[in-house]
Amino acid sequence: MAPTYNIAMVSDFFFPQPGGVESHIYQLSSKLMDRGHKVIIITHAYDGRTGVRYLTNGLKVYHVPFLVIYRSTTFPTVFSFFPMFRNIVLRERIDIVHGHASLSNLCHEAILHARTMGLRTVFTDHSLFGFADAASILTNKLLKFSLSDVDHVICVSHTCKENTVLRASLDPLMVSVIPNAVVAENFKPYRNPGEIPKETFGQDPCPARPLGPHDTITIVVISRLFYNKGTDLLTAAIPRILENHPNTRFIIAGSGPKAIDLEQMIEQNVLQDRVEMLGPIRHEEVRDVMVRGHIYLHPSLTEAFGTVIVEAASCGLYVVCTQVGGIPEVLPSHMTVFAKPEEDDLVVATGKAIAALRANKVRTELFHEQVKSMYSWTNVAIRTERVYNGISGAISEAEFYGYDASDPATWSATRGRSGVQSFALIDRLKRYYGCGIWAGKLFCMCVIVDYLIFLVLELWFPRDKIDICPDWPRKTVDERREPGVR
Amino acid sequence: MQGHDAFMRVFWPTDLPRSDVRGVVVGWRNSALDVFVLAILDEVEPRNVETALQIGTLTRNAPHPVSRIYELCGQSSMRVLGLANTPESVEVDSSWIRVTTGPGRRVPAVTCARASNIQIILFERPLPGRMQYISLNPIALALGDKKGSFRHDSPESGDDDDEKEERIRKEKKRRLVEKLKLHSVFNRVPSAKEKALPKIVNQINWAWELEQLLQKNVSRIGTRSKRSQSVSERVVESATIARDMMVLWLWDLFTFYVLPVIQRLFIMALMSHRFAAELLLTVLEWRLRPRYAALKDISATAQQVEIRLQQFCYWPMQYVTLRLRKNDWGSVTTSHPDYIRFYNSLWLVANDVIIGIALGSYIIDNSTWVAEEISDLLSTYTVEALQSSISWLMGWPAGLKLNSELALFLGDLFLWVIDYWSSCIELLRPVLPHIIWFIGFSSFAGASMPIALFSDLLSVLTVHIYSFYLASARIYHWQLNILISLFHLFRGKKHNVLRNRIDSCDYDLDQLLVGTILFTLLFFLLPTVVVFYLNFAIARMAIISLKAVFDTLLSCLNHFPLFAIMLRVKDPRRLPGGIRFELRDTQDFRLATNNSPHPIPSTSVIYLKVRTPSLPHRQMLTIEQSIPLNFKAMFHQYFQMGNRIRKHYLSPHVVLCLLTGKFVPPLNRKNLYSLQYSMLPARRAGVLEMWDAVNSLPSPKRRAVPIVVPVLANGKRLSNNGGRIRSYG
Amino acid sequence: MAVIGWAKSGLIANNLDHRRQNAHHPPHLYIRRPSPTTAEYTVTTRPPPSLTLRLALVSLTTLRLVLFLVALLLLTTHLSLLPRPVTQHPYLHPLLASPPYQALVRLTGPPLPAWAFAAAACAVLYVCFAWQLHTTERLLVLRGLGIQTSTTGEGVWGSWRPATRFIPTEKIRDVLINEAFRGFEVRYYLVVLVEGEEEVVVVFPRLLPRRRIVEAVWRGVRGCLYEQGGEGRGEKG
Amino acid sequence: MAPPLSTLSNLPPDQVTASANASPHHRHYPTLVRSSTLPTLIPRSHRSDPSHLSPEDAFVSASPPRRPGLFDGGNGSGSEMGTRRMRPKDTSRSRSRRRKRFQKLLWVKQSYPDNYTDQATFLENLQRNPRVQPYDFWPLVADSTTIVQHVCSVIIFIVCFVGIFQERVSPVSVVGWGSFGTFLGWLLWDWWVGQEPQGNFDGVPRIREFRPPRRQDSEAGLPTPNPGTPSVSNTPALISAASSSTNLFQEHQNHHHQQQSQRPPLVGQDSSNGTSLSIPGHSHSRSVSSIHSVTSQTSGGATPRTAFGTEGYRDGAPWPVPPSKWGRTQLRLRAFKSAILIYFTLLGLSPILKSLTRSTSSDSIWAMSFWLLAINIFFFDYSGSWVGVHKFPVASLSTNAALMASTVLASRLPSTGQVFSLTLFSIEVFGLFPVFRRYARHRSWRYHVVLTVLLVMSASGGVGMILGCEADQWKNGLIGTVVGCLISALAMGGCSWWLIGLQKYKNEIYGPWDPARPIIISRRHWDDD
Repeated sequence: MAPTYNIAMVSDFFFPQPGGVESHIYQLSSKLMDRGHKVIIITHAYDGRTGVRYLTNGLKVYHVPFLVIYRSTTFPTVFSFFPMFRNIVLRERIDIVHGHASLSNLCHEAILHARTMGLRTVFTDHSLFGFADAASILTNKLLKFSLSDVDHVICVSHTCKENTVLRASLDPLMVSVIPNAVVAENFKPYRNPGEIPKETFGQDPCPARPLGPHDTITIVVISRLFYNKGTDLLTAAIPRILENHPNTRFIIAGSGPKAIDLEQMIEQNVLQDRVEMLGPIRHEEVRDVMVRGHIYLHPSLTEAFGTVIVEAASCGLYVVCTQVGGIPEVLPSHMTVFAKPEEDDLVVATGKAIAALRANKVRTELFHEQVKSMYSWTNVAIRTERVYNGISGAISEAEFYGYDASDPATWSATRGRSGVQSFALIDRLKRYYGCGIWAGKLFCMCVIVDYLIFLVLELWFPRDKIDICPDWPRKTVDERREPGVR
Repeated sequence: MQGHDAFMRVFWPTDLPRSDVRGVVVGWRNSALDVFVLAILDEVEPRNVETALQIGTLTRNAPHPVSRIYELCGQSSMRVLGLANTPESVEVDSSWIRVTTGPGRRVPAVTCARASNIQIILFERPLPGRMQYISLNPIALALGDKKGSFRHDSPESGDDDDEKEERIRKEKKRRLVEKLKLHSVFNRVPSAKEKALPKIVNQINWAWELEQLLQKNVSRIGTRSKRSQSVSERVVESATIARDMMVLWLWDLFTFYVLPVIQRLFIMALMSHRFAAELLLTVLEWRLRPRYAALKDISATAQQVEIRLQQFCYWPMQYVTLRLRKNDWGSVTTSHPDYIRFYNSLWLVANDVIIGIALGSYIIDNSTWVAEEISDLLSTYTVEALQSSISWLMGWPAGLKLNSELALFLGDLFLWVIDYWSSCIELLRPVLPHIIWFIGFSSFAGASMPIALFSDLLSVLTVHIYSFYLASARIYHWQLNILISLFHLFRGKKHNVLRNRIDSCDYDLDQLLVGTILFTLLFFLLPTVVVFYLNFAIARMAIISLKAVFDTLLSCLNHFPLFAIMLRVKDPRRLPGGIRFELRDTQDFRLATNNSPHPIPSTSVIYLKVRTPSLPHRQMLTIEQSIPLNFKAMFHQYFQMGNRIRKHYLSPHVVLCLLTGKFVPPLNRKNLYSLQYSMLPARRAGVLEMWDAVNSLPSPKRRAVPIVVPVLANGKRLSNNGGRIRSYG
Repeated sequence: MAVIGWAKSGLIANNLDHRRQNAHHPPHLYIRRPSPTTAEYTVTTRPPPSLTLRLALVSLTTLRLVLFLVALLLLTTHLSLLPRPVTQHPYLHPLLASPPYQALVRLTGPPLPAWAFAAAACAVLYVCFAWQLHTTERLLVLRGLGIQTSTTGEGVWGSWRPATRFIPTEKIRDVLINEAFRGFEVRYYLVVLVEGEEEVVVVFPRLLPRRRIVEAVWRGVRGCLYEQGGEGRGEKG
Repeated sequence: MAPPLSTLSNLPPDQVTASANASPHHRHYPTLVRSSTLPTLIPRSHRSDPSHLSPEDAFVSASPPRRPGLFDGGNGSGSEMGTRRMRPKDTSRSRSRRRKRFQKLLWVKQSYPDNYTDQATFLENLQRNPRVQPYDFWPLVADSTTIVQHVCSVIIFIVCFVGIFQERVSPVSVVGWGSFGTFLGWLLWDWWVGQEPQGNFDGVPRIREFRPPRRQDSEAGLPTPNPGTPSVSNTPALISAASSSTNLFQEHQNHHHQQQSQRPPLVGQDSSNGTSLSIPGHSHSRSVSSIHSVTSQTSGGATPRTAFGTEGYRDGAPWPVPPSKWGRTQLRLRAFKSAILIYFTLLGLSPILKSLTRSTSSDSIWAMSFWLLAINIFFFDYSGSWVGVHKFPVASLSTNAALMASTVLASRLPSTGQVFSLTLFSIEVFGLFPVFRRYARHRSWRYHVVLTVLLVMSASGGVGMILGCEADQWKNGLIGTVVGCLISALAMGGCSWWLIGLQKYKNEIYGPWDPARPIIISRRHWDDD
């Protein structure tokens, strides 16, 4: 039977804060637990969420008390997380540490400490970064630091993979592409008339299919209204779209600093009756909003994966999106109309989409099944499990990396080779040393200090003083639950 | 019920007279195997006792209605629980207990046919005559009826924000607790034994009185050998009865003719006083608008007067309730806290007046000297010190780079005002001795009065500092704002009011020029204003802290839990702070079961500790009693007030106000004094209610007999019983 | 062990007092159980009685006694409380006249003010009198009555009179084991959820014993507290 | 293999930021990538297309400086990895999935393992240095003249202050000459404005200005109506000049002001857009704060400005184009009004100013004014954009700093008259003169050069006089003039050479992950947050 692991998902971003990374972690963990692994989640303390929690499916969450500085990322102290992390890892008998989200300091620290403690580490990158401005340069340095000694990296799209490979100068072979997924059951299209639509969202909840030539076409936009979500494009494009196409209307959900611009736009050219702004909505309401529309407009400027367009397609919406980042890889061409991130092109693309819908050329009612067949979390979990097997040597390197490790000697010190990736301090130092002329030495110093701290901790809080906590009953893969607890 | 739990619980009073004669154990049977022993009636037949309990012979001529006992103890009747010191040969009902006790043994040996294991809970009976009692949760010294009342009737003021955030925190906590409720692993129905605890507490409180009653009436049941009284005894008895009659007759005369008159007069005086109080209170509480501050919020004296008046209005009501207590069983413990509160406030006022007389006489005797001192203090600290500091600021102090012109201007301005003020003080100086004399005289109404007057005097005599503080704060604040906006202009930005953020904006050339020059100007003038502002702010802070000291003093005088502390010293059992148990070491039941051939019921003896220092026992010596009502609970409100003051004055908000020159509001009197009101009800009783209450007071005529006689009788009977038992022993 | 619910961690994390757990001796668990309906769990840092321990205790007590007396004597002499006949007493006099004592007197003499010395002496007296060596925490379970926790702290301020808290049974919502962050580690501890109270009651708050002890106590409490001795009852339904 | 790694893995931040300002619009057009602009130092990888990066680049780029010892191993890996990278295909082939070729899509069920790296498609649309213009020497020099002008005017101001402070020069003469010059300048300006043909009253300068962004727009496939052909001629010079200036300027910038790094990762920005940076927009919510322009030159908050500009000339000026007569009288009136206002304000304030900093020690004042003037020089808006006469293109921060410096300096002067005159003079120098300079440069190149030469000479002469003793100040002045001219010439040439030399270190990686820069035409306003 397949080996099962004790996995610790580490990230700054987790519930109660909503977001893509959060739901990714949650879904992945629960699916992994279904496959018989033990998963815990380590994140920082949110307001009103401190200490140790169990989610209802037995997922254990450690909300580590930490200082939060900006948009719920903790303060980057390189070592301060180590004692607590070690305690948790030991008492939970973790053997794989899986960090998420390259903006989360908690995750980077955890990866560093985990390597120091001799654990396997995986990192999942959810976001794209340019090489242009100083902020992303700092981020890239940090990323390179923590990824210099990681066992494997998972990216959510090929673009994301290229980006990560370049940023952290990794070996492409140790970067896997495992996309996000959606819970297709939560995003069913509006089909059965028996369903009572939520009246909270406006007047006509049920879009009529097939469309007549003069039916109103509703265009839905759901995104946080930030600059890099392309809200400026949206603000510029909406009036032109509306004036080109008489009976169309917009539904915009989400909030952010750019909301004021949108409102000003609505007021400037009087569009209150054709643009409906719902403000912030919860994630479980997203579907109810989506099924009211025919077209989903996604004007984002950068996007690693773009889960929301998959959700929209799963709801049976025809997707108009900008051709940036990983978006072109996500959906087949018959579900989407691509536009360049320019106002004119966006308007043109939307026009095309509307025309196609009016001509009933798009079989949107088939989208749901197709999307369900494309993306499922179980599939993601299986592929992630393969990565775990690979790094922990359960499957041979030849199978995992597609080559036979001819002589481990040459590879022992190079970047991520599973099985033979040695935890010896000197090899790790070699890996870190190459991160740059000055950065390399700095990183080496950090690693050495980390190792010393590790030794001190071993003396100070000896392992036998730490209580091993009992496991939640593991599910066997054939879904037969053991009764009771212990 | 009997089937599954075979464990029995026996509550046993430790101070039950121990004799080894055969007896019948009488008490409450809370549930089948949960018995509460009240008394052991010696030398009686169980079935007689049973019948007597049924027909109520044993509770004959009780001083108060018997039904009350049953309703409070939650049982329909007392039962025979078992036999004491009876040989095994006598067969008894299976649910009865066999007790073997005696003078020698501390802990009675209890066995029961139905119980496999027995819990004996020994307890010490509180004496109701001395108002001792036990309760599950500590006695509340403060009046509990107004948690929220002070929030909403206090006018919204500057320091409501910390109140608000406190409330928010509470709210969060409450929600967390709600979530906690959601988590219930399984909700089990408490068994009869577990639900019985409050009843049992009552029964313990009643134990003493009931035992007295039973023992008094035990003679009515045919005891075995009732020997007749000797002649001498009969003579003595008749004599005592005759004397009692005499006393009674005189007492009746007195109550019938003299007392009503006195009562009438007293009530009249009371009511008139009440009217006056009502008038004054309305004056004190009158506010121009509901938002505005009333007189009592402004001046400490008014506050003090109001508190006193409130107390005066409240006392009769309290007294009435306490009087009503008299015609009920002594074991009804509901009114004990009222009693303590009532006498506490009386004591406090008395104390206050005593100290006040001393203080007042002192002040009056050398009022001139005090006046001198005060005027000196005034001139030195509120005039000269200020002048010197200002003149110090006028020539560049401490190497600060002040602008001399501005400093001169400001300094001259303030100095001029101070001179004017000092002339006013001079005007006031001759009047001062009279004021002092008046203050001293007022202190015959209690030492708190002069203190309040002093604090008011302080705030009146330092009004100039207050105004200086206001003025300089205004200037400073205004300049700071201008500087900030000009700095935005300097950076070529402006504060966008619509979006509440900093936008970039392009100014015209002339705007830029003027703005920049003004910016430079104000920037270089800032330090001068700052030092002046700081000077006055510090003075203001000093005065505020002084007033805070006065207020603390006042609240000490008004709310010191004097009576409680004295009770604590005198008789700790009157201040119950909860109960605690203590496991007496008996043999471990496993050993007991395996080494004894026939399984005796494994017994565990538990002492229910109600703050008794006695219970003479070696193991007990190691365990001292926990403080009945610990001092922390007594002074809880002081800690509360301290927290409030600290949170208001040492909060970052205040520091921010100081730095940005906003006005620092003094602590709202209502909040500060809520401590002192905690002795008073949220709303005082109206005049009519009081009238009804006072008249509803029962005339002591008929009551007098049962009050006086039975106590005597009880006492005698008690000694008799004891003696008799011993004679049999 | 499944008795860890949703909302409690927040409460506990605030609740746990972060006083230093005395590490010099790991806490033991003693169980007194005279009848199946009553049990007392004692967790103490006092090591199991042995000869050496007894000797150490005896010597310590004598040392304390000596210190106490010396401080008392010094105090009395400095404040000259002793009446003359007492000082001239044949037993006491040689001691008072003995050179070491005189040296002590001179040492604590005039250079340091009288009040300071008095304060120091009082402090010494108090310490000698009230110093606690061990922390002992008890949990008394009475079926049908309730649970009573009691704590005897170590050190000077840990009052040697146990602070007790009695919780009647029908007030007890649940007894369970919880985890929380404490300093740099995650600890298990036993809590009693009390009906209608904000704070949960932490059992053994000072020396939070290890999971082994806590679990034993938890099972014992469950078995002893409720009538149908519920071993399996506490598990998450 | 070594260099690409060095360029890839450790770029100094300033170079990347410097290279980062490039307009996005070439992204979809790899043909436009000028491989010629690739620094020669970067060797071609074995790929034919230099702008593509092979997986080896990504991988090996990390190794050499990291382990000089194992470098050979890493190097061997480079070759050996090509074979290895084929292996997954072999294995898959053995699993007989050969017919399905790898697609770079997520929704298809790939027949390859997740960590398979396809050589054909991996990093296929990565580009290096897509948009780098080579700078040529003379335009750079020509453009550095603006800076020289400004520095010289600052020096002149300082000279005047020193003169007044040491009572060598009478303040009245200084302010008199200054005002006279200003008046002349104003007359000239007025005349020019009158001369300006009605048609391109707004248009011509705009067309010149917005030539570069519009070209890019058109390349970016954006419909550009009404291409202003007439002015194409002198565009490149202007662009390169402006760009070089901004770039040279960034060389200063990056050392001094790190607020660039605080900028959010917005779109990069081609330096030629810098020319359009400082156009003030309409009266509402548009900014000309030069701190913005500078930082946004690197972090490129300015694209919309271009967009705005194009829009500005496309659908007519948002503000009403004033007919010349009326506009000119109105302008005159405004000029008079502000002049009067400023005059009397100064008159009123100068007594207070006189005693303002008496208590402050002199050296702190000197230091303060030095820093303020430095701020003025560094934050000055050198991009000689032209908005039309109706608007003074003032850069708030630098102007304010200069004015504050002058106020502080003036407050050291003993008499009110001196204070007043110095402040007034500073206003003329820092407030009005830059406008005149800019306009002159915009008018014709000759005026510009003449003005530069004059300024340099007078500044250096003044410095010479001040430094020298009273007696033979004219000789000192002469010497100073000569030396100053030499120094300035050397500086201009040297800096230009330096900048051109720096160009070859420029290396910008560009790929689909970079946030796209939205091209928004009908933007009402722009605010970057």
